Amino acid sequence: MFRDAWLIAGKDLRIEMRSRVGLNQIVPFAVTVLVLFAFALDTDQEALRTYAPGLFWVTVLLVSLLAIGRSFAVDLADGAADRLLLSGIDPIAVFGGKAAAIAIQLVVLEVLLGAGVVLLFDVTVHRYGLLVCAGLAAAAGVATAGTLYGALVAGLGVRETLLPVLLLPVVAPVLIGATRAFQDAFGVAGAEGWAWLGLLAGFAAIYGVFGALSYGALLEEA
Amino acid sequence: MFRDAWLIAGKDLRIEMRSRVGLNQIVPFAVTVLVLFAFALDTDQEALRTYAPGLFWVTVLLVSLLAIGRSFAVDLADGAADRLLLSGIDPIAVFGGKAAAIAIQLVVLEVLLGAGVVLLFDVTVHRYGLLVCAGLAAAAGVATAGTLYGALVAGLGVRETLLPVLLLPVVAPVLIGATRAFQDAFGVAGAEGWAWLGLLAGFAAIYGVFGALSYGALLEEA
Amino acid sequence: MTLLGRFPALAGVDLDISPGEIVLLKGPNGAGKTTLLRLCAGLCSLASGQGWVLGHSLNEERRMVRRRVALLGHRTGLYDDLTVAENVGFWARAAGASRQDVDEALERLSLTGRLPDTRVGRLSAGQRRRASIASLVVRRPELWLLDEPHAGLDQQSRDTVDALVRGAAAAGATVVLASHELERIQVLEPRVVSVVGGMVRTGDEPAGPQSPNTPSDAEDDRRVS
Amino acid sequence: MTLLGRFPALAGVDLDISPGEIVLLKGPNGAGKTTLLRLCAGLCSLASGQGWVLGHSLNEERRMVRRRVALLGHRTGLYDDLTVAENVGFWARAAGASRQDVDEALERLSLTGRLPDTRVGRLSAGQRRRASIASLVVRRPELWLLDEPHAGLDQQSRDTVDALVRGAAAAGATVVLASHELERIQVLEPRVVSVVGGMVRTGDEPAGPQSPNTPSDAEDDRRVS
Amino acid sequence: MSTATTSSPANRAAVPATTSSRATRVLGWLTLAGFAVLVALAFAWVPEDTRITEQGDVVGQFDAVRLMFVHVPSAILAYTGFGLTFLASLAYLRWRTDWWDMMAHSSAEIGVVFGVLTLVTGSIWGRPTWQTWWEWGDVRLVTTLVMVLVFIGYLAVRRIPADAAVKARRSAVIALVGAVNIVIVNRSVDWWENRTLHQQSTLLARKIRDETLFTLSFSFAVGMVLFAWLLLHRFRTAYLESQIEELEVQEALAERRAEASGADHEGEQP
Ligand code: HEM
Ligand SMILES: Nc1ncnc2c1ncn2[C@@H]1O[C@H](COP(=O)(O)OP(=O)(O)OP(=O)(O)O)[C@@H](O)[C@H]1O
Ligand SMILES: Nc1ncnc2c1ncn2[C@@H]1O[C@H](COP(=O)(O)OP(=O)(O)OP(=O)(O)O)[C@@H](O)[C@H]1O
Ligand SMILES: [Mg+2]
Ligand SMILES: [Mg+2]
Repeated sequence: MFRDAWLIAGKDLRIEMRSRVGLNQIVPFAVTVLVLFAFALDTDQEALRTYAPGLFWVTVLLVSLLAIGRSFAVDLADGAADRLLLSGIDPIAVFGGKAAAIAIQLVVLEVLLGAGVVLLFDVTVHRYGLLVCAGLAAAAGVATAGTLYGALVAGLGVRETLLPVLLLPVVAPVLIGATRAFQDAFGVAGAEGWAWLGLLAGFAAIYGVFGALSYGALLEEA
Repeated sequence: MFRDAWLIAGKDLRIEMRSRVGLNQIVPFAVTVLVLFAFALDTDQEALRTYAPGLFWVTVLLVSLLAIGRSFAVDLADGAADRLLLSGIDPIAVFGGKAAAIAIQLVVLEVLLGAGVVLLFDVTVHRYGLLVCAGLAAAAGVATAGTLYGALVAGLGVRETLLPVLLLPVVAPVLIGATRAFQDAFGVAGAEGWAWLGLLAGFAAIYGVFGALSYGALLEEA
Repeated sequence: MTLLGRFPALAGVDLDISPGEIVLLKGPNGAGKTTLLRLCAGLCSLASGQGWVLGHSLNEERRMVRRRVALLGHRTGLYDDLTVAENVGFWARAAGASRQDVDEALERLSLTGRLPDTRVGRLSAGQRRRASIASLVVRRPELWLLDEPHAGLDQQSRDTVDALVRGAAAAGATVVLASHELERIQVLEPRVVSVVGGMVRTGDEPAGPQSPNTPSDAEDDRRVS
Repeated sequence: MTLLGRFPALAGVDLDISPGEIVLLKGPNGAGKTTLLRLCAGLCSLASGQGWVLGHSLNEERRMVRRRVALLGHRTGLYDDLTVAENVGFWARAAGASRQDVDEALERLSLTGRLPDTRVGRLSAGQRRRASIASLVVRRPELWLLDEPHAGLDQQSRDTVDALVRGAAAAGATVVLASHELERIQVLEPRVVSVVGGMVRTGDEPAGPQSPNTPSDAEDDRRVS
Repeated sequence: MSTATTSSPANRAAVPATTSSRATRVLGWLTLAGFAVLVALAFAWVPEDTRITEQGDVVGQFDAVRLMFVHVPSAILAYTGFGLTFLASLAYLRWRTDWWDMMAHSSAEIGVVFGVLTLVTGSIWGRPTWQTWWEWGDVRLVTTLVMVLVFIGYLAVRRIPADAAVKARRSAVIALVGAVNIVIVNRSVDWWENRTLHQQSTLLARKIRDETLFTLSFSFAVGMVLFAWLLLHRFRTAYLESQIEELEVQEALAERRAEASGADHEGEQP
């Protein structure tokens, strides 16, 4: 099963790399969004530093919507989704593979965007351990919930707005938790970072288990 | 030529309506994004009111990316783009039609999102005229620049990320101008709203003319 | 009876196919051939009635059916951004086939030279379809469901497909194919089944006077091999 | 000679077609038939050499060419979310055709009953292709470029297409079609042109011993009607 | 209502032309009567909320407190609707019958209506008492909004034209996830005590006057009757819709069969 999950994840990642989205587009995209926020917040340096964690995570969430959408679009483009059903691969492996591929993309994005935030918004990192753990846990949470909801809307013939509508309210706890953890790590507010990290980890675990279990029922098309 | 432009716009709008995105999804989407921002800014009521104009326009820009992407995706999905080339419709009409359809969608979004901002972020409108004019001019600017850049990246086989990377820096002036105009209209900062409105109108005019003129050269594929 | 978005694609099907048979589904556009094949693959659900494929119920054990069939549909099931070899390799590994099977399949569909390393998105229509067939060959299924297998293929590949079908049938697998190229298919000497308006008429009475056996919903059931 | 992503799809073409002719392009998968048709429609550019279609240069006046041809490609050029009637109507209005032309075209390709009001995304493969043909018929072009026009069509629609081709040729239009169904096409008595490996060999010497006239790149130029 | 599960042709004659029946008429009148009594109680019997502070100032919510009798039952009915959706979705995933699917859909719709009513009455109430329509820092408010949004998303999925079985299954999974929000909303005031202006559970703490408590309980009862009345109607509408669909399918099926026999007479080409 792990072999199958890895097969799926490898396929998704390879397609992503082929389409050259990677470094030469995601990074400028993320940076552009940050700059937009800077404009939107009226380039008030103090405000930017205070809100850096929140803006960082909003950006990550918005990019994750793209990644999730793409992950399912490539399967649907020319009937590969049907073949996956026919391949006999355990749905749990499909779920795990797709979630892993999305999580890896998100982690890469977080690293690059994080560097951007540190440089552009002039924040300093106080707690590296917390930062790294929160980043990983949040990526896992968004990826698992996102894979579940991506599959929910895949192939319904509806547009890109439905995924945000369904997913964003659900991952709101991740946004809050990760923002608080980062505030603590950046030292901009005295939040209890490690407690919020617990929330993030719990979220990822719950969605991981629930997604894996319900994925079969979801995929059992028509 | 107006007939042709209207034909294209009508087709694009009809496809959008068919996909049932409309009220079912745009409204919850807009509210969801606002909620997200509220979380990201740490639920600080005062900050939200101050930054409402900026957040509003960042959201509009991000949604416009979706709308632009879709506008070209439906043409590329099964070779309709080639047929448009072969149809002999004047490229200026194609440009005008696509831009009009996108602008109309943006205006609908602005109205709904604006209502959400007023209700949820508790802002009060001081200058309705400015608000309406700025909203229209900004929609026109984003739609014209967006159509131009959408055509630039269409069919390049690259993913959804290239459009943001190219377009967002270009429409940054719209973001700034519209934000300032709204700040004035909301009375949160004493910006010279009408001057910024001039910028917005100028931007729309320039991109409208430039887009219409260069569209033919862009489309003359291969 | 299968409902696709409220439209009954199949109205009454009563069909029994034994192992090793080659069955041709023929009928006008929109008759329901593709839907019937997808149904047999476990990709559609029955709105009423019952069906069995390879001994499994289509109502309850679709997952068992799915892993034992191979379906060549109108769409190719390939990833545009991966090369031919990567695509076939992916589906081979998903089916537990070996690297050697992949090479064999590519060879068999004459996907040689620079083709294995070409991205599928850059293939010509016929090459793409051949790549799709290659990615099915590696599965060694017990039931082949081929939807217009010759469409877009050149003369040589058509012969390859014919050989493939004959070989599969000889090895005991069942082949059900839908096609409009009736002249072409004749060389396979299939049993002909007409599909019209979502109803199946078995070819036992070929083009002769009709028997009035419009099966009612309650009865419609089907069994394959 | 056309370059597609650094791959020279056409290596040497020397072909002259007169008005009212029916020309069949045949050749193996990947030979370059589709590319040649797209070239004639003004959708690809020549990397070297020259070409004229309907009296317009392919190097300079592609826009003039485009509006006078109709190309049926592998892809249907239809919008999934619009109905058949809306799609055909859209392309008809884009080409300046009347509502009556639309009805006629739909009738001609037997897109009747509930089909005109069905979304294209819900059609069967052959119905979809028929809708695509209908949306071309309304254009009344001077040059028809048909890429595998029979693929996926049922017997009746095949005859319709044949009638269409014959009618167009009789009315003085030129028809160039690519196909692998050689038996089927024979009834149209086309002039046969072989395309192999991006090179065109005119069918004046049919299947006989080959003349060694592989045209050099420098010379390749082509003229259609 | 249990006969609604079967859709065989024999039952079709029994399909009612309306969604009302004796039961719903009784419920409807009960609701109206109850509502009239509630209004009377709320305005005539329950005193306005005033307290006199040690300094002698008169504080309190005055008449605004009467909003409680709409606000609180609305919230409870929203919970009821979403909770029922959760149960019906579970049942659907277990038994896969249309009945449970329609039940989930109907109750979710009613839940959203009352959820929105909660938000609206809460905001109106907040204006005089908290001097703001909305407060982002308040977890109860925000979690309520998120809960309602999740179920609005649920309804958006239900509105998509797609295969009925696929849609039913997918929305069931959404409902399972969404129902977690009920617990979060309910517990939010206790989990984040310091982050809310909103009332904590006052009912159980018995901190309110008897008149108020009685009227509030009465409003719950009226609300429940109203809920049952709405649910019956909505469910029957769903059922009738499914019957129309079924009829359309039968019609299409007949057409399809005619197509088949029609083609036979013409005789197919070889
Ligand atoms: C938009 C604003 C508001 C929202 C979204 C809201 C939401 C809710 C919800 C969901 C409940 C049910 C809680 C539960 O029992 O689990 C509730 C109960 C209640 N609300 Fe509000 N509310 C709002 C504003 C207000 C205001 C302004 C007041 C009065 C000052 C108020 C007073 C109460 C009271 C007294 C209860 C009953 C508490 C209990 O016993 O549980 N609410 N509200
Ligand atoms: N997704 C769908 N939703 C609704 N109806 C559909 C859908 N797909 C197909 N249909 C309808 O079902 C019927 C059968 O379609 P099917 O694809 O099985 O036909 P077919 O026999 O394969 O035709 P062809 O020879 O053209 O491939 C058609 O009338 C078609 O319109
Ligand atoms: N977008 C592309 N980029 C690069 N190469 C391409 C592209 N499209 C086609 N080719 C190559 O050009 C050659 C000619 O392709 P073309 O589609 O013209 O062949 P064809 O004769 O129509 O084949 P078929 O019978 O399979 O339709 C093929 O070798 C193909 O791999
Ligand atoms: Mg078919
Ligand atoms: Mg081709």
